[in-house]
Amino acid sequence: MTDTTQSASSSEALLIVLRHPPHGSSWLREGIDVALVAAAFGREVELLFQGDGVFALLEGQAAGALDQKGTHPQLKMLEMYDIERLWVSQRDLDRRGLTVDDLMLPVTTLDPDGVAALHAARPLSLIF
Amino acid sequence: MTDTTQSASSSEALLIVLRHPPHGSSWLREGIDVALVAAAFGREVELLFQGDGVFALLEGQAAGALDQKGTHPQLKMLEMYDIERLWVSQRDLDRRGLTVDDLMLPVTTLDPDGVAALHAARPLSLIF
Amino acid sequence: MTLHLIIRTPHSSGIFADLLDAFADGDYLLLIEDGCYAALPGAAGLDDAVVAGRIGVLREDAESRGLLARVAPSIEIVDMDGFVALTERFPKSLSWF
Amino acid sequence: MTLHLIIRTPHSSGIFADLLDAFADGDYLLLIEDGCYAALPGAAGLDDAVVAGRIGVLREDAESRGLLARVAPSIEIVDMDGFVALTERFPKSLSWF
Amino acid sequence: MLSYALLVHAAPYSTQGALSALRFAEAAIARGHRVETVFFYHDGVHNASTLMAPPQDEVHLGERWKRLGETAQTALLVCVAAGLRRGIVDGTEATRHDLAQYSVEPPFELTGIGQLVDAVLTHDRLITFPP
Amino acid sequence: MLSYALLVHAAPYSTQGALSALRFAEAAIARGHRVETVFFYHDGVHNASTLMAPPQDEVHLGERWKRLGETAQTALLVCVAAGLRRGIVDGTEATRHDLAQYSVEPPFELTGIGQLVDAVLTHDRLITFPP
Repeated sequence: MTDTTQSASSSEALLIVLRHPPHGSSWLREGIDVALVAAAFGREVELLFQGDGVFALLEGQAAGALDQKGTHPQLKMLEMYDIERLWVSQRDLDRRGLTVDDLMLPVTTLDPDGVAALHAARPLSLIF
Repeated sequence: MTDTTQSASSSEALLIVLRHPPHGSSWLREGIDVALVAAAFGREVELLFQGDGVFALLEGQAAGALDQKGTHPQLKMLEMYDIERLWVSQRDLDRRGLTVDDLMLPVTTLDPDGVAALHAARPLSLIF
Repeated sequence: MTLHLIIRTPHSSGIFADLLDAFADGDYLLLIEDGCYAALPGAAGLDDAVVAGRIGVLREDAESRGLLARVAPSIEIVDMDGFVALTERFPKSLSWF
Repeated sequence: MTLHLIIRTPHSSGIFADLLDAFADGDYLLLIEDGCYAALPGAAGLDDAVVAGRIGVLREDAESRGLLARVAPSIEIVDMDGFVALTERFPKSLSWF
Repeated sequence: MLSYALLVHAAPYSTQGALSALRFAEAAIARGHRVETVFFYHDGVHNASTLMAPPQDEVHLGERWKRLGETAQTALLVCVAAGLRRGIVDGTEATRHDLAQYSVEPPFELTGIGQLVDAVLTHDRLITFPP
Repeated sequence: MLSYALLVHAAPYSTQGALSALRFAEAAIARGHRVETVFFYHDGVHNASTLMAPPQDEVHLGERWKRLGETAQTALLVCVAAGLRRGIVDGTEATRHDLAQYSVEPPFELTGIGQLVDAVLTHDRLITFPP
């Protein structure tokens, strides 16, 4: 667990907080859509996976019945949009019995103080 | 606390389970609407207040801003529709720091075994 | 005998407590949609003693979420056809939300 | 400094844990809509140590729910004008749901 | 063979509930049951909108419901009280409320809550799909 | 004086969110601020429906939003991607998607997510109203 909150390159980065799991609702997709559009507009974007949002990163997801695409293909496009800073709450992984080895992308974990510091350090953020 | 599950007059009564608080969403109103219509059709109806649904009975509610009527006027009409059996989960009152003295209508409280027994005894029920 | 259905994660909601209060002998709990996350062995929310041996997870929903290989061994995996079969066996179903 | 808004009851949701993780020095929490139920003295959900003295409840929403006379003494009562004033004081707001 | 009623509270495209209901209906029919009634309540009424235009590569929920109604003779009932306030109106209600447009067409049908109570009482099974 | 953007995710009549947003807008204006933008996303897009017919003794959310747009020059922006799949379409989109009816009229305006990003970056405050 590394607290790299202070080293974020720009305090003006837009922080998108993702708190919902994939498939069950459109929140995750809609939050990622905002992140991708902001990045396409040239804004620096960071993602924080908190609460059930950590499930978005679970390795091994697939499309659902009736053409439900899921959000894992979107997440694999993040790098193409230069969204490379992915923060994950370590406590929320712990609460769900998961570790970073269960996740599909490299992330930086934060302890609760790190989560609070990240929220406090970003003037612009949206929760989905 | 009285477990009167066995004494309910008809096992064919329709049990409407109310689990949502007033004002914040339309669930409570929509559930009570179903109860009132079923009663108007001559069906015996019972209500079970479980979870945050116990807040529906809190004494002292009022209309909200912007013409929000709330659900307490509806609850006061229950008797007129011959809906007289109101069950409340004692544990859910406890969890919220409430007692029956905080409630606006006379109710029968149930312990968790009583809640399970009531659910099991009613073949027809809907949760709102 | 009641078939209980739950669609929310155990961490996001207080429904699990209410569901367990209402769970009677002979009942069955099927985890669907985001309820599937309760099938993870490390997940909070379900008191094993109450529902032990009477809990299943919907295959398609678990699979799309990457959960299929992670489901706790005590939990049955049920496909859509099995979901319908459960509603045949249990005359009543309750969806908690 | 962030103004946190919460609209759900502490019993129905796991949001309170996430909100408390994100709560920093100098932040403020305003309970609105069904979040007002967290203002009951007996309510679970809020770790007083973290938010003590930095928590308010929206008057109109508490009043319509019958909560006004029951609000815990440590919680400020804030009207709509006060809500707007809080957004003036805190440059950032986060709504948890 | 059993007769089923489905109660759909879930809005289209916001949560998985409508998809689950459709999948359940198809699986029940495949096992030889009848899905006689789908009752749309709460935000579920939005499933009845004839105005959905989802992307080509996503399921068209309105079309899928309509197909179910046509192929399985399932009644697609929409709570009129829940629908009217949310902008779910058929031609008749639009005229009555002086609206220039409408959003509901057959096989969807605006009805009262009484039809839900009736479905609960007369069908062998009721399955609810929440948001 | 500050400029505000409101982000509304809440569907009309299902949760209190839209009412809270309206009350906040009115209180902010009463304190001398400008509410420049309301962006409707997720199920919040249903607030833009011109087809609502609520009971006479309940607030008419569509009318209230419209009045806000007219009296406070607030831009009422509806996410087009979220709207189209949910049956929230204006005349132009209806024609493009071969729909015989439509559900959105000015002052509501269908726009892209870029406008939300723009609102976040250019307004002094963003307040979100969830469902």
